Formats: sequence, structure tokens, C-alpha cells
Amino acid sequence: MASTVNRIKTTTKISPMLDEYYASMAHFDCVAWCMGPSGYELMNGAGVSCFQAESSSARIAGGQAATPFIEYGQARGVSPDMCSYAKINLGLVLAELDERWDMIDERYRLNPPDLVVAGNICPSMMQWAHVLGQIYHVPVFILDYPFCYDSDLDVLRDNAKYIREQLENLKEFLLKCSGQKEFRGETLMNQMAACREMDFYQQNIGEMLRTVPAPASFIDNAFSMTPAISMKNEKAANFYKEFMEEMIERVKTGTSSISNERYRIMWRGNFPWFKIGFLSRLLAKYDALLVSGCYGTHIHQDSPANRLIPPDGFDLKDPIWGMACFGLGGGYVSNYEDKWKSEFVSQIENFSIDAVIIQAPHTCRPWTLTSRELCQRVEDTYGIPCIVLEADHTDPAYFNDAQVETRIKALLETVDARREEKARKAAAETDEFDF
Amino acid sequence: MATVNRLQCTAKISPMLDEYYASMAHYDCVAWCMGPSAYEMMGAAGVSCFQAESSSARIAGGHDATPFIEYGQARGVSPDMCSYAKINIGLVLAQQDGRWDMIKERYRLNPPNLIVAGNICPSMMQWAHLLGQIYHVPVFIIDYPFAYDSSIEALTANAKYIRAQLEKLKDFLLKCSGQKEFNWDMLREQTACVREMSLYQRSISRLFQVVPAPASFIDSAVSMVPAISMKNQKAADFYKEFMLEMLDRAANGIGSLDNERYRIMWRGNFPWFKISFLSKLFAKYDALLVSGEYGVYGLEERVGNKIIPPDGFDLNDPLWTIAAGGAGGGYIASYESKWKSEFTQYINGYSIDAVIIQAPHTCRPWTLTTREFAQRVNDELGIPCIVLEADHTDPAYFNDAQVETRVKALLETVDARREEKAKKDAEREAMLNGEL
Amino acid sequence: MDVKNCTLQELLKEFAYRAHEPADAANAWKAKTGGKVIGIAGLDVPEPLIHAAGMLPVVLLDRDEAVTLANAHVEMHQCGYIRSLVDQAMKGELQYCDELLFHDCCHIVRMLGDAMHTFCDKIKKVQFIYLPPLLEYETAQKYAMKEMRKLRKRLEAIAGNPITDEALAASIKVYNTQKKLLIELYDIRRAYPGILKAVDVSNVVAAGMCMPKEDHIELLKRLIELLEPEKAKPVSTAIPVVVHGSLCERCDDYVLNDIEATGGVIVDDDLYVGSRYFNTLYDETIAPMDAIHKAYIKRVSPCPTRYEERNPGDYLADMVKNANAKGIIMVVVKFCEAHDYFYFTAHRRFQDLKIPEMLVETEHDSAPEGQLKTRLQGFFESMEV
Amino acid sequence: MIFAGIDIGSTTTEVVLLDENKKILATSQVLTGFALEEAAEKAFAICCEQVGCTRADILYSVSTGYGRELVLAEFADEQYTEIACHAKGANYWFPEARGVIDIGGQDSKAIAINDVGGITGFAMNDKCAAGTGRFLDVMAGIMGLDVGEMGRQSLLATKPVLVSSICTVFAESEVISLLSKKGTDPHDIMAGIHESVVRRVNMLVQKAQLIPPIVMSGGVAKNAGVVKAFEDVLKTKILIPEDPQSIGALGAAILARNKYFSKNNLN
Repeated sequence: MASTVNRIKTTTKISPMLDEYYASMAHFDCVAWCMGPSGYELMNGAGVSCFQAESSSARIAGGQAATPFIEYGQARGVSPDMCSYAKINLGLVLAELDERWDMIDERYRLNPPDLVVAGNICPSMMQWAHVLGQIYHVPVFILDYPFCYDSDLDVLRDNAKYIREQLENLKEFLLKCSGQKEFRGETLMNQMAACREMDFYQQNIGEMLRTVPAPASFIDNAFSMTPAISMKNEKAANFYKEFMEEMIERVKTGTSSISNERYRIMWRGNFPWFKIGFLSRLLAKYDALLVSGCYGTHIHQDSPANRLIPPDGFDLKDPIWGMACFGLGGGYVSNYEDKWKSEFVSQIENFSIDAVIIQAPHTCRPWTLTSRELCQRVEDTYGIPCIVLEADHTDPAYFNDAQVETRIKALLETVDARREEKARKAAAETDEFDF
Repeated sequence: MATVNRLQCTAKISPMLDEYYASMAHYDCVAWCMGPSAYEMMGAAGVSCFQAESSSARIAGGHDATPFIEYGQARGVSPDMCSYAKINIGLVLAQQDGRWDMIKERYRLNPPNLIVAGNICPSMMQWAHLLGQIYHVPVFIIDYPFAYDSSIEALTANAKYIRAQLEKLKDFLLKCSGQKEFNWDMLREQTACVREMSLYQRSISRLFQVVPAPASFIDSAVSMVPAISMKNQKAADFYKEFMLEMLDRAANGIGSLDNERYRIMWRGNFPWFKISFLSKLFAKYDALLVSGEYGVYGLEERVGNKIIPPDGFDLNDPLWTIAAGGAGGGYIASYESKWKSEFTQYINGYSIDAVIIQAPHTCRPWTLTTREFAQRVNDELGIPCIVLEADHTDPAYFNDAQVETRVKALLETVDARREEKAKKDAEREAMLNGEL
Repeated sequence: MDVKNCTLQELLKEFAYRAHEPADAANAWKAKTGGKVIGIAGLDVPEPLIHAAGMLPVVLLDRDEAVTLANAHVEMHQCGYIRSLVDQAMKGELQYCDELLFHDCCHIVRMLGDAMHTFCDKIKKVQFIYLPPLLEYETAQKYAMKEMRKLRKRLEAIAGNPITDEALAASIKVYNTQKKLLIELYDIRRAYPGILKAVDVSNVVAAGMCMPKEDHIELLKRLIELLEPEKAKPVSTAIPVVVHGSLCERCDDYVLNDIEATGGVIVDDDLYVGSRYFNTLYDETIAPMDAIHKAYIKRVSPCPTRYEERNPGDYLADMVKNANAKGIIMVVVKFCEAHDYFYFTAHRRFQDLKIPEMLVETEHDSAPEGQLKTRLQGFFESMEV
Repeated sequence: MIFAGIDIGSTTTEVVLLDENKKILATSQVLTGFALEEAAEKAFAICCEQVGCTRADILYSVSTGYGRELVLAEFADEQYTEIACHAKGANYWFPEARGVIDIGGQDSKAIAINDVGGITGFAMNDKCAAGTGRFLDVMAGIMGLDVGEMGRQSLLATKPVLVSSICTVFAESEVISLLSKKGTDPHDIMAGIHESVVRRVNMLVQKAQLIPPIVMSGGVAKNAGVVKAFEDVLKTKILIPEDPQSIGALGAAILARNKYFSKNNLN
């Protein structure tokens, strides 16, 4: 029988809060387009507002409006195999340059960039930024995040120092672009204080998802990433506090996210944003719930940032150092073993996971590579069934409802099979401590 | 010489406790408890509970322990007995002899109607038996099996055994109080509150990881009592306030010391009569206690969490919750799980510079293997560690000067290691810059 | 073989053999010297460091055979190079390498190297060098230098002997000799279109990436000698074009052949197994470490995985002009994402400059039927009007 | 004078005979099958019979289509791609045309042409079958209709559904799940299928920067549904030559005639 879903109420506040925030950004007349981790925290202090290209693409995809832009770009030399975040954005950009207003919904209109900042964490970001720079004839700044093939603390520190130096340069670059004289340190400080507070609430929220039955769905959690990424102010912190308090209340009273939680699932990878609704309905239909994942919850004990600046990667006396250390953590720049530890072990061992789904986005090859090894490793190490779900974050062409449902159904059937087997084994040994 | 910035909210503890104890007055059936004796169940069975150890600690904290210890000793109480018991028994004897002259009002005891003890160390069970003999009241012992096998299966089996005993305790309590029905709603409500507390306490212990630490671990140790004694919404709200005050400090980078240079883990219970001496001593050398297993609740390695993931609570079955919680803590844990639950989990993530192990003279279960642990901290984690011979409540075993010397030496070792590290880093940097 | 007296055909056969069977040369070298062989992935691995340590660097190229074992591990939407490399590893074809050294020439390749040992137990943990892609950023340049020093230390440990500056300088000389000879060969090809088939040129370069440099140099000298008489013969009348692409792998033979079978002749290239491998010389007037570092940040051909302000379209447009070519064929390996952006930028520039351009997408072990030929012929037909 | 063009496609082979004034003397169409020579032989025989000549009377002939090289020795003096030939063929019927869309069984092409039918630019699909005749065949199979019928029925659609999948295999299951969804009108699905083909081919049209008037050649030009979908997307009337399949062969014949003239400096 299908479960009913009991969403976290606080999440309804997100979009009005974001709208309000974006409105408050309007007064900046210098806009940076950002892709990848691009030192957002520095922007406002330097008089620059930042527009996140991926979020915008995700939004378009969420509005089921991605395909026309993807195809428009493709007709003009954009490869179908590019990261779909970029595909959508470039398609939209080209359509705007060709003044194809007929095909662009009002709310997707872009505000041309005065500068572009990108973090080099995958094959796309850096080149995507370069393309935009060429198109708009605006300056581009790239932040390089070195690949942590060696997670020795000294090496990590070297890398963090390297990133810090770049962030210092970015600061100067931003000031040059915005024409602002002085960098407003206190803006950054306040943001950092807010970030640490948020971080704390998010840790608790993430931890409470461990409760059985889970008080919320991990989708609620992933959904609520944006304020943390985009806003970084007291308002955002309060949002997470409220989120946390709603969770505590639910944990305390044993209130659950779905009425009949029978399968607890870990989700690895980013989400097909255009199918979020479909996914949570689909899972609820089978009494399954996403309770953990590595996307959106960047926090884990052994993340490089936490190792360099214990415990949580914040250094309020030297916020840029904190940012630099944080840059080492990303899923793309960490090595295979660290990935396994941070994205799988810490999740599976703490969240009473019954099954794991690895999303392999067709147009995000860094995520996808090794997904099968990780899948096998989950099976071998924990005896938990795991599937690799080929889909995509924002390109609908690579998502097939029927197929996905079949795969997930099969996964849950495997869980049942293993449970029965376990029960049979348990029945075999009589329990001497039943009083 | 750092100045100490204590948490505001700790000031609320004693008034809160007084209020609570007052609210307990209407019970005319009092149980004396020692060790983990399922306090949660008492209220629901119409019994109020008096914690013997807390009372002894309070007396020691008030620097009034010695007379009672000596009074007892003169009457055959061994000096090597657990000092919690020594003080309590001395006090009991003094009261029996009507020696009101030596008993401050606030230490006076309400004789027990029954006694409940948890068998976790050589003392509790015998102590309870002895009191039973003195007061001619029924005694109930909860046995906590030694968890030599820390597999989930074994621990679950132990929990079932404990649970079965709690069922019997329930009937025992009702018989003593004469109350008809066991008040399950009250127990569930309490359990929910305890779970809420545990959420806050988990966060609090995580906030101790922040550098500089927003509070001293001593603050949280002295804040144990509400969690142990009162298990209601008031207590939960207190820990929430505690957490938020720490968070606010963490978010703004405010530390408990204005100049935190050494972060120390403390293993074992505290010499309650020397709490302020210790915190002054540490502050003098810019050192701060930031972690320890004593009085901290609900962290990863807690056995209950393994039996009932994630946090040891089953709101539909409070007795199971209590049983699971008791199936493997402190004294009854095996050496290996002690290493994990009492050391590594309070060192990893806490940026610990040094570890101090308190070996209470009159608490032999604590003391045994302390040297092995000290060695292991040094060898496996590369952190300097000392064993400090003292006691939880007997002032006879504490020497201020000696303690200061030991602590000072410890911190000097930390300095030495830091210099060593700095030298290595410089060499490495030179290589990278092509200067070698 | 007898290099001194061989014919052009024999020599080209030798190059082809060396290009396709790297293991033979490597094992022979091992037997002779007892040194270690380092398999390297990525154009920017500072080879002279390995050479100077007395070890043999062998560039790991994709192998022109069907991927079988790897399909169980690597999705079809990973590039052919990745899939082929895993396949070779699993088939035990990389066993002649004592160590693998990966430069993250792209995020996927580096992740591959990092996970190689999980794909197949025949491979132990892979060595890395991380060279920041920001060639024009001073901070990144410094980082690259430090990373190269780290690598030098690690290579010394592997080789079991120090890498002296003298040895390094000597190695740099050897590499420059090879590079200069290849540059000379390309000059000849530009001057005498069709004097060598594109496939042969590809083999010549590939051989140079796999076999010991000293031996390759001997073969090259002989080749240039043997080309003298060929210059007298009439040059090709087909339409001269430049080929760009295949950035980590050999440009498939069928692509080169189809181009030259449907009315075109390749007069210059910007291929990995082509000019990209040798067109950046080491500066012998500065300290050897600086020379290696400079070669990295001051490269001749722009790379999609590196970041430079310049528009790659301009570089290729100049190449077309200097080679008197009529158009350019862009060979993009499917799922080489960085290249997709590079192509997009270049493509737009070619449109501005009115340079005829055609995109050819290649996929490992799935050669097209008639389609490619039709498109190429159509391309050349359209250039006739 | 008789000139011939032969178009050997994956499914059918066409031959067209012209005289010196580019007057069409005969056309033929046969299934290609496996033996290309036989098909060519047959196609030529039919035409020659119509005109009452033998292959020896043909002065010059050009082959095109994917089999163009294989029959070169036996049946043709020269070979050109379908691209060049469709350009010429389309120009023959519509001199004003500046673009040609050819959706073949294996591949689709968009060709930009000038006033004399010369190629000024073109785009052609990659290996993927999406946006080709094959894609339509597969989809028609699922709908249980033949391509032509699906084309006619799709005109009854009220609001076409979006078929977002590109890959034929993906699209297949997508369409099936669409069919199984209650309340979806099959006509809307058919229209959706055509739109998806057109969306793909339209990308080629954009790549080659085609401008109207645009001619559509090849068998799919007979599919009313696809043509309509194109007219909707391109917002222009699509010109359909009579007998669109033979455009390739026709173009080849014209090229044969022109080549012969230039070789012998006639005009």
C-alpha cells in the first residue's frame, strides 16, 4: 500500500524567502555569473551580486522548459554531451542574442554578466565560463581547485594555501570590476558567522534524518540547499533553525515523513531536478524514503576542511582561509577512497540504509565514472542492494519514467528478498534470552 | 594567564534543581538510588528518587566530606571504600546517632522506603544491601552484565536481560508505593523529553569541538544533574538554552578562555571538591578542558544507539529504551569498546593537545588499565597523556602542588612537540620552493 | 631492422609497428637496461624528468581494438580513450609498465587514474601530478612548479637514484632533438602536399611517443633522408586541409584515410598524435626545471583542458593560413566534454572568418558506415563551387 | 543525347534519363536489396525500355547514394554525393529554392543551395537514427500503422505531446508508456513523434542556416504529418517536387549532362 507524504512545513518558506533575497540584490549594478564553487562569499563584500548559472538552469529544467533551449543551442554547435546545466544556459544565451523572445518565458530572462567567475571542479565550469566570456566580451576569473589525489594533511594544506592565494586575487578582481574602493570585511564576517550557524543547524538536520522513522525526506533537505548556497545571511540561518526545530519536534513525538516507512534509501549524486516530484511520489508509492545522500550535505567529519580547521572548517579570524579549506572538499576534487569514505561509508553506517541508488547523470561524467565500482563496493562491503540509475540533472532526454520505476521496484524487491533470508536465518537460532 | 568566560545559563542549574526537589516533596515514598537504577520509572510508579552519589558529591563540593568520612571510618567503614559510599554511610551513621551538630541542614537525609541499585561496580550492590540492613527496607538490584562481547547480538541479548529485570522493578516499585497502575503516559512523556535532551546534548558535545571552545567541559560536567535527576520539559529547555548560548558564541568566535592555547581531554569523573581549583589552574596556563566521556550523553559509540539506531530511543517501548541504554556503558564495557567510547571519540575532532586520565583512588574499576590507556594515547594518537591520581569525593587523595606540577609538565611536552612539527614544515616548504 | 639501408616502405612499416606494439620496444629496453618503464597519460607529464631518472616514459595511447572487458565498468558515454585504457589494463596489456603516472589532462582521466586499481587488480595505485590549468595565472604557475619538484622527488624514489640537473639538461637536449626532427618533417609535408599519407605521419609520431627517444631519432633521420627523392614527384592536387582534434588519443586511421580518399589532402595537423606532441620546444638557455615549467605554461597549441584567454579559433585559423589550406576538419572525440566547449568557441570564430569547417565526431570501435565519406565528399564538393 | 543518373540508396535504387535539354526521358525505382549491381541493372533496364535504348546509348552517367562507388566501374563515369545531387535535383524543379531537406532512411540532410543548385553549406545527422526515416518506421511499428498512415492520422491531433527522448530506444519506451497512460489521444502521440523528428532535423536546418523557399525531397516528403510539422516550425510553405524519391537520381543525371558538356566544351 502506498504511503502518504508529510512534508516539512518550513520548506514552503524557501521560494518567497529567495524571491525577497533576489529582490534585495537588485541594487547591485555589477553582476557576476558564477558556475561551480566561485567564492560567492566574497562577492557582496566587493559590491558584486552573483547569479548562479546552474541554479538558473535547474530552475528552467524544474519548470519543464529545458528542451527547447538545449535544442536551440545544439543547432548552433553546442554539443549534446555537454553538462546539461551549461547546455541549457548556452541555449538560452544564444536565443537571447538572437532576440528569440518568443521562446523565452519572462522569468527565465537573463541579466547579462559584467564578469564571469568559475570554479574548476569538473570538465565544464572553466570552459563554460570561457565561452561566456567570449560571447559577452566580459572578464573571466577562474578558481582552480587542485585534485586531492593525496589526502595527506600537509598536501591538503599546500592546496588550501594555493586556493587562498587565488581567493585574494579574486577579491582584487571583483573590486576592479565593481569599481568599489574598499572590500567590506564586516560583510564577509557576518556572512561567515551566519554560515557557521547554518552549518550547525544543517548538521543537526542531517543527523536527525537518521531517526527511524525519518522525520523528513532527504529530498526536503536537498531542496533546502539554496538558501545556504545563495543567501548566507541571518535570515537563511533562521530558516534552518526553524527547519531543525520542526525536525526536533517530529523526532520527539515520533512523527515521520511518510506514513509507512518500510525502505530507507540513500541517494548518491545530484537530482534530476525536473523529476523531483515524480521521484518522491514514486518512492512513497512503495513506502520508500530517501533518508540520506551526499548532495547538499557537504558536512562530514573527515572532509579536508574539517581536518584543516577543526571541527567545521570555519576560521572566523581568517574567513578566506576558511573558504580556501572548504574548496578542498568537493566531490569532484576528492580522490576515490575519500569519496568512498565521505559519500558512502559515513552515510550507510549511520542511516539504517536498506538500499542505495546512485544517480549517474548522462552529461556529468565525473559523477558517473566509477559509479559501478562504488555500486559493487556497497554490495560487497555492506550487503546492501545498490543500483546505478542512468539519468541526468537537467536534461529530460535522459530520463524515462517507466524505466526508472521498474529499476526502483526491482531494487525494493531485492531488499524484501534479503530480509526474508535474514529472517529465516534468525529463526534458525533460538534466542536464549527471552524472559 | 587567560580569563574565564563561563556560560551564563549554568547559573540556572541549582535554583532549577531546588524547585524540582521541592516538587518531589509530595511523594511519600522515597527510593534511594545508587548507580543506574532506572530513575525514569520511579515517578511513573509513584516513587520519588534520591541519588546517593549526587548527595555525596554535593557534600564534597561543599568541602564538608571529611568529617563524615572520618566518622564512618571510626565505626568500621574502610578508607578504601568508594568515597561516594563512605560519605553517605558516614552521614547515615551520624544521623542515626543524632549527631545533628555536625550535619548542615541542607545535607539532612530523608530515610528511604526502598533502595534500588545498579550493579556496575564493586560498591553499588553491597552499599545498597548495607543500607537495606540499616533501614530495614526492601532492596532491588538491577544487574548489568559485563559486555565482554560487544557484538550487536550479544549486546541485544544483554539488553533483553536488563529489560526483563525492569519489568520486575516496575511491579516492585508499585508494591512499595501502593499505587495501582503504572503511569505509562508519564514515562513516555519523560522518554520524549529525554530524547529531546539527548539531541541537544549531542549538539553541545559537538560544539565543544569548535576552536576556541565556546565553553569549558567542566561547564557541561556540572550540568549533568538535570539530565540525570529531572527528566522533564524544563530540563530539556535548559539544555536547549545551553546549546544556543554555545552556538551563539561559536558563530561569533567567542571562546571560554580569551586565549585558548591548549585543548585537553579529561577522562574519568571529577574531583568535585576541586572543580574550581582545576578550572583556575588550567586557565592560568591558557589550557581548557574541552572533552571527556563523563556526563556526556548519546554520542555515536553509545551502546544504546547500536541496539536502537540511531539514538537509542524507542518511544513506543520506553523500558526497552532504558534497557538498551544500560547494556554496555562505562564500567561494564570491554577494554576495546572503552578505548573507542571513552577515548577516540572524544579525541578525534576535538583538536586535543593533551589527555588527562583521572585515576580515583577509591574507584578501582576506573583506575585499572589507566596506564595502558595512557600509553596507547601516546603511541597510537601521538598525544601526550598523564594519569592523575586523585579521587572523586575524598579530599585525602588530592595534592594541589603535585597536580599543578604534573599539569605544567604535560603542557611543556605539548610545546616541545609543536616546535618539532614547525621544524618539519619549514624543511618541506624549502624543498617545494627549490631551496634544497 | 637495418635503419641505414631500409626502403621508405620498410621504414614506414617499422614506424607502424612501433606505434601499435609499444610493449615490445619497452620490454626490449628493460631487458637491455634493467630500468623501469613508466606508463604516462596526459600530454603535460614532464617526460624529461622520467628520462633523466634513467627510466623509460611510454605514452599510453588508445588501442585500436574492440573494448570488451571494460564495458562492465565504464559507461558507454565515457570517451574512447578512457574505455580503451581500462580495457588494456584489464587485458593485462599494460603489464610492461612498472608504474603508471597520470597528469590530470582532464578531470575524467585523473579520476580514471585514481580508480584504476579498482577497475582491475593488475594495477597498483597510480602516481599523479596535478598541473593547474590556469596557464596565465601566476599563483597557478607557482603551484605547477612546486608540483613538478614534488614529482621529481617521487621519481627519484621510484628510480632509486637522484635526478641531477646535468642529467635533466641532457634529457632535455634529447627531447628537443626529436621535436626538431618532427618539426622538420611537418615542414616537408606542408611544402609537398601528399608526400606522406596522413596515417603514416600519425604512425611516425605515435612511435615517437612509445619507443625510446634515442632509437626514434635514428629512424626519423633516415625518414627525412628517404623523403629527398620523393620531393621530385608531383604534389597532390586534392583540396588541402588541416585536421584538428583527438586530444588524448590517436586520430582514427579511417578518418585520416577517408579525408584523403574523398578529395582532400592533410597538409598540417593539430592532433595529440601529431604536432601537439612536439611543437613546444624546451628552452635550453635556462635552468632545466624552469625549462620544463616554461614548456608547460608557454605551450604552442591551446588545449581545451587548460585555460588561456586566447580564442582557440585564431590559433587554428593561422594554422590553416600558414599551410595554405582551404579548410579545417575538427575531429572531436565523443564525450570529450572540454573539447565540446573548445569546438563551440572555435566554430563560431571560423564562421566569422568564413573558413570552411567540418565537424567529425569519432567514437571508439564504432566506425561509421558510408556516412562519414558522404559528408566529407559533400564538404569537398561544396568547396569546389 | 542521353544522360543518366543513378541513386543507390539503402532501401531503393532510382535511375533517371535526361536528354541534352534536361528533359526527363524516363525514371525508374527498384528495391536495392543486397546485390547492388542487380538492382542497378534492373533500374537501368526499365528506363532503357521506356526510351527504347540500350545502356550503350547513354553518353555519360553519374552515380550517387551510399552505393555510388560500388557501381562506379560498371554503371557510371563519375560519382557524386546525394548532397550535391539533391541540390541539383531540387534546383531543377524549383530554381527559386535556397534550401533542401532530405530525410533518408539512414540519414537526414539539410542543404543550402544557390541559384544554380550549387552547395553553399550543408548539415547531416550523426550515426544516431533519431530524425531519420528509420526512427519513423520504428515508431509507426509501435502505433501499428505504416508511416504514410501515421502521417495522415497525425493531422487529427489537437495538442501534440512532447517526446523528449532523443535515442530511438529511449523514445520507443517513452511512446509506449505514453500510450499506456489513460486519456492520451494516440493522434497527439503521432503528432508528437513527427514533431520530435522535425525538431531533430530542424537542428540540421539551423546548422546549415537554410532560408526559404525550402524544398523537401526523399521518401519522407510524402508523409503529410512530417511536412505539416515542418511548416509549423519553419513558418513557411514546404515545396514538394513530384516524385520526391527520384530527386537524387535526377540531380545525378543533370550533373552527368553538365559534366559531359563541360568536358566537350558544349553549352
